[in-house]
This record gives sequence, structure tokens and C-alpha cells, in this order.
Amino acid sequence: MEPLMAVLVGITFATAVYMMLRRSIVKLIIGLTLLSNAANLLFFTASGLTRGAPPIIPEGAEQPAGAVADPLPQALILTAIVISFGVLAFALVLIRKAYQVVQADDLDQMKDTDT
Amino acid sequence: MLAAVLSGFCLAALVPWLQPRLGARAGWLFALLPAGLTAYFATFLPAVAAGETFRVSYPWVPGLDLELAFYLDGLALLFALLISGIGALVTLYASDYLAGDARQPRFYVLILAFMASMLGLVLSDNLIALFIFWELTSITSYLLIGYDHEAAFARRAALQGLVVTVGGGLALLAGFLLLGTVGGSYTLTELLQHGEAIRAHDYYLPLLLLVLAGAFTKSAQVPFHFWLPNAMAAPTPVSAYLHSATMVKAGVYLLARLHPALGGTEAWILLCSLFGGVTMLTGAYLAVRSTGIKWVLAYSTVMALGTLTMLAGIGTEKAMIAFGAFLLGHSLYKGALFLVAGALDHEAGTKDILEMGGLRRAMPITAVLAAVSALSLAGLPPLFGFIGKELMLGAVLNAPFLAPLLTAMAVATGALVVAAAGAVAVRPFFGPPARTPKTPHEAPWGMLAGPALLSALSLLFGLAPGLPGEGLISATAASLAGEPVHAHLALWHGLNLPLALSALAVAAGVLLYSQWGRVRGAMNRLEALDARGPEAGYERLMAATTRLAERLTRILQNGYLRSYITTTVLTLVGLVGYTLLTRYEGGFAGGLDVRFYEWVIAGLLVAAALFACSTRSRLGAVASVGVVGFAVALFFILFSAPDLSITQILVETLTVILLVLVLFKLPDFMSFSTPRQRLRDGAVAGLLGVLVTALLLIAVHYQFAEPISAYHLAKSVPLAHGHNVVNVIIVDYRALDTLGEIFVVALAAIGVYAMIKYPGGPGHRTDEDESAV
Amino acid sequence: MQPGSLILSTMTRLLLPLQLLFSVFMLLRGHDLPGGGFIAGLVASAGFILYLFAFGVAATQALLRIDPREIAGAGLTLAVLSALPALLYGDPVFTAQWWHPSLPLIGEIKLSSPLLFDIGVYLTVIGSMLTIVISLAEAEE
Amino acid sequence: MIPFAWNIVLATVWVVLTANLTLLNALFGFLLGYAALALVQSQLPGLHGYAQRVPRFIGFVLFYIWEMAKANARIAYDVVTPRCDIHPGVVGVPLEACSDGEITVLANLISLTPGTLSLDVSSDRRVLYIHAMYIEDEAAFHEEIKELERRVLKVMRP
Amino acid sequence: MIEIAIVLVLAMLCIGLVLAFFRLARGPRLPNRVVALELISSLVVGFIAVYAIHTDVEEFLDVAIVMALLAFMASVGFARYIEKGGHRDD
Amino acid sequence: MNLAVALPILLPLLLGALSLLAHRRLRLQRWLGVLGTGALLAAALWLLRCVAREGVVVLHMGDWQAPFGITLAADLLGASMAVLTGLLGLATAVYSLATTPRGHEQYGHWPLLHLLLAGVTGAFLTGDIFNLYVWFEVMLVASFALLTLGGERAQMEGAIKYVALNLLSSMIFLSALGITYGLFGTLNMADLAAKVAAADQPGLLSVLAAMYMVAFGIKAGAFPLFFWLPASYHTPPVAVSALFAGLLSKVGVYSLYRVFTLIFTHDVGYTHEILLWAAGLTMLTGVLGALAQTEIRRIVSFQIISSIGYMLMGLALFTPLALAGGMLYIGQDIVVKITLFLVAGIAFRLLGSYRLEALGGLYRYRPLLGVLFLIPALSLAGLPPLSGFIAKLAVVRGAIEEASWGITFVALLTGLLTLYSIIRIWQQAFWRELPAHATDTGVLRGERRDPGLWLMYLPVAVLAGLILLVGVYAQPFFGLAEAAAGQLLDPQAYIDAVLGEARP
Amino acid sequence: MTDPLQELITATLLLLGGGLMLIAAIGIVRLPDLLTRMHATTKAGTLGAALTIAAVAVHFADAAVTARAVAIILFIVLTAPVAAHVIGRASYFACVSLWQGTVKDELREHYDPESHVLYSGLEERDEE
Ligand code: NA
Ligand code: NA
Repeated sequence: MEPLMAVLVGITFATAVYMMLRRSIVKLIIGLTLLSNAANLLFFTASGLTRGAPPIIPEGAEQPAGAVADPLPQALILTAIVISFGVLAFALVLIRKAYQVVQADDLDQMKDTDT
Repeated sequence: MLAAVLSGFCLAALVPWLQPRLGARAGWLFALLPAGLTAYFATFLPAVAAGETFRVSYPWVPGLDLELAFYLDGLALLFALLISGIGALVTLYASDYLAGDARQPRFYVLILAFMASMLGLVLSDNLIALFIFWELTSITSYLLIGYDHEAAFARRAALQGLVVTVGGGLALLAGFLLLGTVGGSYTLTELLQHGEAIRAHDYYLPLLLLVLAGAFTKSAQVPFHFWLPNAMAAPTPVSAYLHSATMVKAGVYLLARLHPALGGTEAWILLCSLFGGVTMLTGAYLAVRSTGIKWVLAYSTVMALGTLTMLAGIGTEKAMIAFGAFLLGHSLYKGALFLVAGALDHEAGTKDILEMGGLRRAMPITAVLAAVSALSLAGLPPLFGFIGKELMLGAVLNAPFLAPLLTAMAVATGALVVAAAGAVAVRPFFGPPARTPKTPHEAPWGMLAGPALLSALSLLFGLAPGLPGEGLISATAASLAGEPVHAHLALWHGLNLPLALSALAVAAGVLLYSQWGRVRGAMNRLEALDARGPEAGYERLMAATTRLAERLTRILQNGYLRSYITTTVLTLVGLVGYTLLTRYEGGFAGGLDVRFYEWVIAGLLVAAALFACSTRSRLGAVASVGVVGFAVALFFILFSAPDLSITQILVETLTVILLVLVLFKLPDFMSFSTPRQRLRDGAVAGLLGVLVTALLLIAVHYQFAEPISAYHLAKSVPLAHGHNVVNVIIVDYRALDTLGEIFVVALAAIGVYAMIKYPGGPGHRTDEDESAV
Repeated sequence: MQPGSLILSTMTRLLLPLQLLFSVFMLLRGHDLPGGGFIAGLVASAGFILYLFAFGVAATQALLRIDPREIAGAGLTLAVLSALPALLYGDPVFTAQWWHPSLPLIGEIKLSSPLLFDIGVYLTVIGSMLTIVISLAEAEE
Repeated sequence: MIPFAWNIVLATVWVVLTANLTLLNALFGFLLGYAALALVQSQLPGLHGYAQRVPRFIGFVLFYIWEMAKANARIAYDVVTPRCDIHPGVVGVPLEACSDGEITVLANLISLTPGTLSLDVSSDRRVLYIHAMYIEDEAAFHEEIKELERRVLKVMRP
Repeated sequence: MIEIAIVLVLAMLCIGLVLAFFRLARGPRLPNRVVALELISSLVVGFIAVYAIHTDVEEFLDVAIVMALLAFMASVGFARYIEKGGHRDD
Repeated sequence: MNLAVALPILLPLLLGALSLLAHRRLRLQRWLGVLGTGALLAAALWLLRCVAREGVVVLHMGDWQAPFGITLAADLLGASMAVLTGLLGLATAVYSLATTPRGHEQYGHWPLLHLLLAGVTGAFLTGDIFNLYVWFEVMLVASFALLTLGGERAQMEGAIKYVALNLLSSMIFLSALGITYGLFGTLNMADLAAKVAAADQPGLLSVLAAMYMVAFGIKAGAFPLFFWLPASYHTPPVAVSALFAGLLSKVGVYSLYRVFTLIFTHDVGYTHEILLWAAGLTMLTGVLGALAQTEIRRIVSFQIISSIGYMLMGLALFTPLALAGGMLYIGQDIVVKITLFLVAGIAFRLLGSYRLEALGGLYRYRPLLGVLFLIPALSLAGLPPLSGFIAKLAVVRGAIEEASWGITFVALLTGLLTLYSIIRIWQQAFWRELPAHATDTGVLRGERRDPGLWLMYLPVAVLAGLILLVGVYAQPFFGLAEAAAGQLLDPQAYIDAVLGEARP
Repeated sequence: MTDPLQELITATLLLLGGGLMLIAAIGIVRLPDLLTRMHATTKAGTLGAALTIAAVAVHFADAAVTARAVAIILFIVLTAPVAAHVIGRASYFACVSLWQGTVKDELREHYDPESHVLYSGLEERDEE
């Protein structure tokens, strides 16, 4: 399964960056969303995939019944998802505000601060 | 000795506080410090003349071999005396010269700090400490040249001097560090004893070139000579002090100081004597060409610096004695002449020789002082300048390399200098009175004391050369040689070749002066060459640098986010990909164990991602991103991560809601790019995709260590009282992560709130300006 | 939403309490089964967002009574403070503390600092999400 | 009365969800439900009596499931067979139901049934506009809806 | 028997996902996409249920609860957007 | 139990939360701002004292032994950076009192300030690489919010680039973390170091190292990944710019130092050679960028990049001396950059502009300000006897001792160009006469009093004094850097301290 | 999990649910306009999901699982019509064109887009 996921993650990364390279600010946001999904999926895949055995210890037991999925990357990805979500919410509103102030959705028109 | 060096800095720091309390005559009191220092150093004269040296040291930064070590020998003492002695005179002089100037305190601060730096420079026995003082003189000099800072010329001249001297200083630093590495020590006195080893080292030539670059820039050797005349923008006392007697001699001092360690090789002799000789001749030539009195003096200073460099290069015993004598002589007459020039400027209101004439009536004392010092400059007996020049000619004649060439240059220089001396001392005071901007009258005695003392010393030392010669000059020469030298100075050396050459030079000089106007005319016709000269070169280099900077910055920092992202992604692909291709030797994961529904979900994910990329409908893309999210959530379920799946679904749903809320105010998808751009971006994105895939295939191929999570699984129930290990990790094992995470969420909320709610319109921001656009 | 979506507003009145209840459920069981403060916070936020869509900003603010930023601030404060009880017992910061206080009638209940922490997470998420959504919706109106 | 009833429902849901039927848990669920309702109570109008409605309710559920199965079968048939024999349209049906709750329940039940979808209620709450898939006979369609409404009201009204 | 049913149902759901995505991509216009998204969330709930049976992991059901309670929020958001007069071309 | 490591993180977090709670009470927020940052400085100093006395100070959060929980670990580098963070926080807080617009305070300036500091100290003190990611994000999102506070057009434009590129960097970092965990199954940096050392796959490690290099390179503003920095740093109010200038990119540099001394030292000849190239190019492009600018904040923004080059150079050379120099450079540059920005803010207050063409007369009317500018400016150019000289001396000497001629040349040339670019500010804004078109020069000429001005001068004077002190009384500071370099080059002590008895 | 009856019920419910959802998906592709497609998705889809959930309850035959299954079904039943209603209403008012085969539209004439008032058509009788 991992090789398929590897290709999948690669494609998601590629689409994300492709969208970020478009000049439209709205597409930038779509790109950022895809990007965080891609990174989370990468993390998930890299740390190994286990089918049908969530890391939950049955009621009354002290240890998991058999081999279960690694809980640590799950916790880490959860943190990463939440963080990405916060950042994304911020970025969304930033885009909105930028459009409001600059009155253009062409990122190429937002270059005054550099040159 | 530490106190001697640091007292200058301390007094400088106190000036802003003292000056208002002391009033107009503050300068007199400030002058007491250098005067006292002169006396202090004078007490060392007998011992040093007898060949003794003194060394004290205090630790500073041991890890960097930086030590506050001071070493007093003949060379150092000669310089220390000049610095503190002329310093006293100049400080005194300034209290009259700058009377009534509101910026006077700044002047005293800088001049005292400069003096202290200069003392530190010549007394340091540690390369790095020496460098520190070296740079301090550059900085103080910069601030002093720009004293009249509201004049554009002064600012430009100051910057020029700073760039040239600091540029050279950086070369010097590199040279010093190499020297320290090669010599195994940063203590000068130790290095001087390992000259053999240093000169034999592979790094000798580069380090020599670096050190010479530092010394030559500071001492205004051709082709770096141009900054020095421009530095005349400084107040005259500063010119007298920094740009004739002291700072510019730092480079020469350094050559002399390092001679035992670096000198004597073919490279040293050739470089120093050639650069020195050319500088000497150029300085003299330009001095004759100039009509501004300070410029004439400045170029003659260039001449003197060239001479000294040449002598340090020749390095014979004669040359060393000549070095000491010429140095002392030059400092005396040049200091005096600058102060005289200042008096002329101050009292007659002009610096242009052509505007002066017949001033001897109004300023008789000044005229006498000028005459005496100018004679010394011209190298005429019975003044000390004559002795220096004769010794120099003697040394040149016996130079180990290029003796004929150097001699010819020395004679030509001698002739030109005579003419220049005439221009300085004869032209303003004799002939028909000219109409000067101010009605001339004699300068106050505070401004006369300095030149008078210096001129008197020129005369005294000329008449009694043994007075300095037997002791100080010998000791100085000994410092250069690294072994005891006995100098015998005398006005009359007998009828010998140097004397004949001197006579020839004087005769030619007198002739030149008599035809000064015509000579200048001829020279001015050559001025077109200046456009290709080093100063123009400097200007062009700086302009080109700025242009290059602007062009490069426009290309790199071009303002286009897409180009930034492209560069960043390509850097990642390039660096990681290159490493992968060239360094990685392992394998990649293989083997597909995929269920059919997993294929479908994977296909769904890809289709949704690609659709989001290609659709022209914004909300179509949003919905598609939602599908990507659901697909990811499904993968989380497939591979045993229910918590993740729930979170993913919630986040996805809320993202869609936020997107919808925000898109309401946003425009449609626009396609701004051409098919070619899309192809290019597609290639960039594709490269990244391939790289990520490869990385992941490697990551799942290896497992170097058992995951630590075995511990979490084992201890969750017994120790953390939780069955959902993921949650236990989140709130217990790794609660700190979660703490950070919720702060991120809250921060995003604060940011969003402010962005939306912050009242817009003008006047809401008091801190911003028009430059934003 | 335009006025008069009777169906939506009526359903919202029913769904909001249900969603809030469910969110608390997810919060409390998180330690043993899927759930936890973040998930619960998002569920609760979704409930309020539904209310916002049905009744508008003013009604939602009236319902909440306190500024969502204060909810977030309180949540953050609680989350940080939950790290500190450990100090009273001489443990390193964030060491989980379990208390089993006995209440009249109810009996023993299980209270822990990780739970307090999770409640902090819960409140922070609600406060932050509502801050974002309410300000966005307000800007729209 | 309705708040209390809903409160009980909430407490029950709690107990069901936690699958933990103890006094403590029920009480806790009740308290949570109470807190949740307290938050929205200003928005909730009263509603009366619900005691004798359980048998009617069961009857209604059976009726509804049967209706749903029929409708689903018809749609399924139309979707999977090549010919698509549908006559869609928007029809306004006058309402007997008058309270928010009654209208909403009715509208949702209509929406849940395949073939009919409640679009909106008129501003004066007297007509429910329904999109329907099969309006071959408008009178029959009206009658179907009225029948459903009668049964709903029978359950909901004391 | 149940394994066969599971495979069959999974296959149905997969076809369903593909068809629903087709409608989502095809549109036309936002409401069609929203309806398709709505259907996809239903399909995901079904998928979770089947997968829970398949793997015998009841905890997956919790995902379905959240989905059942909250997936409609996206539709409400989209509907609000449409009613508020968002861009028609979406 | 070592509360000392946790305090510099928890304190600003709590203050941030409380400031958010008190969002209506500005006076309270201001008090919390100044006293809180002061307390942070005190806590960090306490930590530094502990580290200096006892070596690496370690705290296992939640009493979970490393590598299972999150371990905070402070060595001299981390603790010193925390002290600098506290110092800068305090300076900015005081300066903010006089300069932050009321609206900014109402909309979150103070909580954002605290939380930015919390993110930064968290990054400096954590011993867990995923936790580092989390603190990075705290810091970033706080900076996002601070950057956009006020909603000016320029802020928005700058912020889009800042956010997009930093997000990209975060995702690269996160991906690298995922691969790291997949390969080594651990996140604790000390544990990771031990496990990496045991893995016999240098090529693979280099690949991983390259990923971290790019991720942190973006955060640090290294060539060619720095674009976000000059695009945005000059857009917020100057106190915020100053804080950014002082701290943010340094966290990236710190991370490079941490990772490339503790974990990826398997093939120094390759990885650190790349860093050396990056260092040289960063220096040059940064300083050339500065030369191309005519606005003080933009000049200094590009100078930030250029300075990053020196810091990277110290790391890349990887000798005790160069590392010590590099770290001293980091420390002193933090102070220098913030001082320059704060001085620019005073100039703005007096003359209403940051553009050189609109400035002038400052030296005539405000000589003290001149001194307060020259000290950091000359230190930036690496002139003695200021802190920048000592640091540059150590780095360059390290390069020469390693016979790295190319980088030596570039470093020295950059020094000269730096001087040229920074002294132009002096020539124009300070030395030149007051431009005729300058309006409202009442405060400048001392005709009108500005009651807030002393609050702006105070931190500047203290920081400038510090620059001078570090230059003149250099031994304690260089000694600290040397000791820190010793710790970095001998990571075993760090590893032992963190892993303790739990080691296999 | 050995009871054949239980397995049979589970399998039946699963197949029924899956079939319904498949039909919904076919419907959403085949049916001519938005509103008709919604008949397929919001009903068949949700009912299908509910049936599969019911299959889970039968399969596990466990109180906790059953409780959760009931909750899911309850939630679906509560939320699905709301979603259908808001989408249908919004798209109708946003002038999503109806299929040309639509036989009747009594709503359009009663809606005033200016005031957003939806008339019942019974108002005039009141006034008489
Ligand atoms: Na793995
Ligand atoms: Na692996």
C-alpha cells in the first residue's frame, strides 16, 4: 500500500504547488489547503500503515489485544492538522482582506512592498 | 601605559559633560592631557635610547588571543611622542580655530578619541588589539573629515576615506589572522622573532599582500592616494594632525613594525620600494599641480608617505636611519605648515594660493614660521628636513634593487617638492598684496604656538641632529632592523653624491617654481587623465556596485510570489534531489498490497485534486477540496486512525464553511497565465511530486529503530489511565504539543479578528507613513 | 440566510442542544475512545455556527452572552494552569494528577488534570472558532 | 412542558450514548441537557401534552416506513431502468398544522420521503411548497400529503 | 456470506463515489456540486459502517457519528452562500 | 526538578492568555506587557545561571522519561537565546508603550507579543523535534497576526508572501519530521542523535539533512530562500519590525545549529559544505539587496539576511572557534538589529518618514541619537570595538584557520559593503541638513516636547550600551560562546543529560 | 459472530443500504435537474447509510454499538431533511432552472424577490 500512497502524496504535493503558482489569490488558498493535506498524508504514510487496528486498548484490558497502529504519529498528525487548520483560517481571511485593500486578485499586482 | 592609552578615551567620554562647565577655554585644559602624555613618554627617552624596551599586558579576550599588550621601543616611542606632542598642540590650536563653533565638544571628543586610538595602535603588542585601534582611527577620522557634515563635499570625502581605509583594514585583518596562524602567535614581539619561519611559509606572499594592502590604503599609496587630499575637507587642525602627522603614518608605522618579520624578501623590497617610489613622485607632481594650500600640503604628504614606504622597503641600515629621520622631519614641518595654512584660512578667509599674496605684512610671524617649515620641506639646510632628505638619497643610491630608478625618482621628487614648498611659503607671503575674502591679520597666539614650536624644532634638530639622532632615531632604526643600530646624523656629510643630487634637485626646483604658472598649465592639460585615474575608478566601482545591487535585487526580490515559490521549490528539489541522486545508495519500497476500494479512494483523491487544479469554478474547487479531505479521512479510517479521521472531517467541514464565508467577498477564478507558464509551473510541481514520492518510498523502506510508541501503548492504561492512546498522548505524554497547538488556533483567531474588525480608513494608524507604497 | 426559513430555524433550536450535548460527550470520553477536547470543541462550534446561519450574528452573540475571545482566553488560561497542580505535589510541570473527590448523593467522581487540560482545549477551540466565524459573518452583513 | 420533555430526551440520549445507565450518569446527562437548553430557552415556545401519544406514534412509524419503502422502490426503479418516467413539479399544499414544530416535523418527513421535497413554507405559514417527482394526478398528490399531515398531527397533538 | 456482501457493498459504494464525484465535477453550478458532496458524505458513512463490520472495529463508528451530525453543515454553508447571492458561475 | 526550563515558556503563554482575557483593559495589558517581559528576562537569566552551573538542564514534561514524553533541555546556546528573547521582549514592550497605536493594543498587540515570545523561547528550549515544529508555528502565527495588525495595504501584500512561503517551509519541515519518525521512530533530539549515529546509511541521512536544511533555511532567510523577509519585515509598526528583525529568522538559524551539530554530523564534508555555500551567497545577496534600498527599514531588512550568512558560516565551518563566533554573532546581531529598527522608529517619530531622501538633520539636533545609531551600525559592519567585531573576528579567524579562502574573502567583502550600505543612512539621515520639504520638525528641534520619546530612547540606550559592553568587555560573552560551542561539538553530554538512565 | 440469522440480517441490510446508495449515485448522474437529483440523494442516500449503520448494530449485537448506531440514525434523520431543505430552497430561489419536463410550478409566482416574501395565495380570501 505504501508505494501507492507515496505516489498519491506526490501528486497531491504537485497539485498543491501548481495551484500556489497560479497568480489568483483564490487559487493560492486552494493550494495551501491541498498542501497541508499532502503533508499530513505524507507523515501518516511515512510512519507505516496498519489496517483495521486502531490504537485503542479494549475496556478492562491493560495492553492492546494484538498489533495495533502506531499511536504516536496519529497524535502528531492530529496536532499538525489542527495547526494547519488555524493557519489556513488565518490565511483565508488574509486573502480576503488583501483583496479588499488591493482590489485585485492578481498576485502579480501585489509586489509593491518588494521593489 | 594602559592608563596612558585609555585616558584619552576617558577624557573624550567626559567632554560632553565637561565642555559646558569649562566654557570657551576648555580646549586648553583638554590639551593638558596630551601634553602630560608627551612628558610621560619623554621620560622613557633615555632608557629607550639605551636600547631598553618595555612591555605590559592585560588579558582581554584570551579565547581570541586578544590581549591588551603594550610594547614600547624606539619606533613606538617616536610615534607616541609625535602623537601626544602634536596632539597637544592641535588641541590647543583648535580652541582658537574653532572658537564659537557649537560643535566644538564633538571635535574634542573625536580628536581625543583619535589620539588615544593612535597611541593604542603604535603601542600595541598584539596584532588584534593593533587592528582594533587601527579601525578606531579610521572611524574617528571619518567623523572628523565629515566634521562639516552639512556640506556634501565633506560627506563624500569622509565616506571615501572610510571606504578605502576600512576596505584596506579588512585586508589587513585577513593578513593579521594569516600572520597569527602562520606565526603561531598574535603577539608582535614574538612574531618579530620568528621572521625566518614566517618568510619561509607558503602563506607568506598572500599574507604580505594583504598586510601591504592595509598599510598602503591607510598610508595613501598610489593607487589609493586619492582619498587623502579629499580628506582635507576636515578642519585644518584635523588635517594637520590626522592627515599629515599621525593617522596616515599608521600604514608606514606598520611596515616599519613588521619589517623584522616580513621584510627583506625580494617581494617586500620590490613592492614597497616600487609603490613607495611611484607614490612619492606622484605626490610631488600633484602637489605642484595644486593651488589649494591644503591640497599642496596633502599631496606633499602623499610624497612623504611614499618616501617612507620606499625606505621601509629598501630596508638597509641606511634606509632605516633615513626612515626615522625623514619621519620625524616630516611630522614637524608638515604639522607646522598645516597649522599655518589653517591660520591663513582663518585670518584671510581663503585656502587658494592664487588668491593670496603679500600677506607677510599683515601676518609676519606666520610668514616666518611658514618659511622655516617650507625650507625644511624643501630639504634645505640647516633644517632637519635636509638631513632626512640627504639620508634618503643615500639610502636610495644603495638600494638592493632598482637603485638607479629609485634615485631618479627621488631627485625628480626633490625638485618638485622645492617648487611646492615655494608655492606654500613664498607665494602667499611675498609679491603684491592680493584682495582676500577677509581682512588679514595675525592669528591669535594659541594658533601660533603650535607652528612656532614645530618650526623651532625643525630648526633645532637641524642644527643639532645628534639631539634626536643618537638616541631616538637609532632606537627607531633598531626597531626596524630588529637589531641594534647606531645612527650618526649630521648636517654636513661631506661632498658626496647625495649632496650633488640634492643640489641638482634644488636648482631644478627653483626653476620649476619660477615657472610655476606655466608648469601648472602644462600639467593641467594632463588632467584629462584623471578621468581614468584611481579616484574615477573608485567612483565607477561604487556606482557599478550599486547598479549591480539594484539589478540583482530586482531580479531576485522581484515581488512575484510565484517566482519566490518556484525558486523555493526548485531549491528543495535541487538540493534534496541532488543529494538523493548522488549520495543515496539504498533501495526503494516496492510491492503493492492494495485492496480494490483503496484504489478507488486513491483515484478519487487524485481526481479531486486534479479537478481542483483545473476547474474554472471556485466553489467547484472548494467542493473538490472537500472531497480530497473526505478521501484523506477515509484513508485515516482504512489505516486505523479514527481520531484523525474525525478531526479531518470536522476540519474539512469547517474549512469549507470558512471558504464559503470568505469567497463571498472574493472574485472569480481568473486565469492569468499563458499555456507556456502553466506548462512550466506544471513541470516544477511535477518535479516536486516525483521527489516527494521518492522520499516516501525510501522512508517506508527503512526502519532503523523500533518506534518509541511501544512504551505509550504499554503504559497508557496503567500509568495514564486512558484507553485511547492517541488521546493520552495528546493530553498527557505530549501535552506540551497540544498546548502550543491551541495557542496557534487562538492566535489565528486573534489575527482574524483584528484583520476583519480593525477600523479602516486614514488616521487610524499613527505610526505608518507614505513609504508603504 | 433570508428571513423565514422556518424549517431551518426550528431544527436549529433542536439541533444546537443536541450538538452541545454530543460535544461534551466527545470531550469526556476522549481519554478512552475517539474524541477529546479539540474534536468536541469543533462539534460545539459547529452547533453555534448553525445557530449563526439560522438566526444571524446578533442572536448568536445574545445567546453566547460573553465575547468568544474571552472564552478562548479562559480556555488557554485553564490549559496552562492545568500544568501547574503537579508543582504542588512536587512533580514536574504537566504531570497528570488524579483526584477522586466524593460528592454527596453522587459518590466518587474521577477528576484529573488532563481532563482540565482537555476542557481548556475545548473552550479555546470554541472561542477561537466563534471569534473567526462571527467576525466573518459580521463583516458580511 | 416541552423543555422538560426535550430535557428528558437529551438525558436519555446521553445515557444511550455513554451506554452507562446509572443514576449518576443519568443525572449528569440531565444536568448537561439542562445547561444546553438553558442556553437556548429564550428561543423556545411552549408545547402541550405528550402522554398518550406513544401508541399513535408507533402506528405512525410503521405507516411512514411503508410509505418510504414504496417511494424508494419507485425511484429506484426509475433510476435503474433506461426510461425515466417522471413528472416533476412544485405544488403548494395548504397546511392544517400551525405551530413551528408541527410544520417542521411535517416538512422534514415529507423531505425524507423519496419523491417529495419541502422547498419552503409561505411567509404566513399557511402553504407548504413541495417539489415532487410524480405529479401525474395533482388531487391524489394533495390527498397523500394531507393524509401524512393528519397522521402527524394525531401523534403530535394531545 | 457476509464477506461476499461486504465486498459487494464496498464495490457499490466505490461506484457510488465515482458517480457522485462525476456529478460534483460536472456541475453544472454550485447546487449540483453541493448535492453531490452531500451524497459523498452519505457514501462515506456507509463506507465506514461496512469497514467497521469488515475489520470488527467498533470505534470506527464514532467517525460516522460525527459525520452524521455535522456533514450537513457544509451544505448549510453553501446554501447560505447561494442565498446571499454569491457568484452564480460557481 | 527544573522549573527553570519551563518557566520561560509557560510564563509568556500564561501572560498571553491573561492578556487575551483582559482584552478590554488596556492599562492592565500594558502592565502585564512590561512586567511580564521583565519576568521572562529574569526567568531566562535564572535558567542561564542554572545551565552555567550545572550543565545541560533538563525537564521531562509530565514526568515522562525521555524519549517518551516531551523533554525540555537547555544548554548554553538555548539558555542564552532565551535570555536574549527576554531582553528583546522587554525592550520592545517598553518601546511599544510609546509607539503602539491604541487600535493595535485593542486588537491584540499585547497577547500577540507574549505569545510570539513564548513561541520563540519554546523553540529554543525544547529537546523534541516535533515540539520544535509546534513552537515554530506558535511563533509564526503570532507573527502573522502582528504583521497584519492594522490592515494596511503594504502589510497585506507583505503578509501574503510571508504566510505562503512560511507555510511552505512548515510543510517541508513537517514532511521531514514524518520521514524522520518513519525511519527512526523517535522525536527526542538526543535520542534521535543516538539513533542516527547508529544508522549506517550516510547517503540517506544526507537526504534527510537536506530537507531540514531547506525547511530551516527558509525560516532563517538563507539564500535563495529569503524572499519573504524583505517583502514583509518593513510593513508593520516599527516595534514589531524590530522584534521580527531580532528574533524570527534567528530561530531558523538556531534550529540549523541544533540539528547540524547534534543530529546530522555524519558527513560534515558534504552537508556543511552546502551550508558554507549558502552562507557566502546569503551574505552577498543580502548586502547587495541592502545597497539597492533607500528606506531605512528595507536596508536593515536586507542586512538581516546578510548577517544570517555570517551565522551560517560559523556553523558551516564547524570548528570550535567558528561555532563560538557564529553563536556570538547570533546573539549580538539580535541586539544590533533590534536597536537599528528602534532608532529608525525614533527617526520616524521625529521626521515622519523612513525614506532616506526625506530625512536629515538628525545629527545636528539629536547628537545622542547619532551615537545610538552609530553603535549598532558600526557593530553591524563589524568594526571594533563593538560586539559585531568580536563575533566576526572569531568567524573569520575560524575560516582562515580552516583555509577556507573563498568564504573569508566573501565575508570580508560583505563587511565592507555592509559598512557602505549602513553608513549611507548616517550620511543621509544624520549628517545631511534637514531637508527643506521636511514638515513638522518641532519635536526634532526641541521646540515641542514629545512625552513618549524617553520611552523610545530608554531601550535603545540600554541595547546600544550592551553592544558596546560586549565589544569592550568581550571575554565573558565570548567565553560563554566558547563554552556553548564546546557543548555543541560534544553532544554526548547533552544526550546523556536528556536520556539519563533511560538509555539502552 | 456465528449466528447465521444474524449474518443474514447483516448481509441483507448491508446490501439493501449499499444498493440504495448506489441507486442514489446513479440517480444523481442520470436525473435531469437539480431538484429531481436531490430526490435520489437526500433520501436514498441517507436511507442507505442508515441501513448500513443498522447492519453494524446487528453485526456487533452490543449495547454500546447499538446505542451509537441509533444515535447515528437519529442524527441522519434529523439533519438530512434540513440539508435538503436549505439546498433545495436556496437553489430554487437562486433561479436554478428546472427541467423542461417539469409539469407545474406554483411557487415562482408567489415569490417576491424584492421583499423575499413568499405568499401563500390565500391572503386575498382573508381580506374578503
Ligand atoms: Na515505517
Ligand atoms: Na520507515
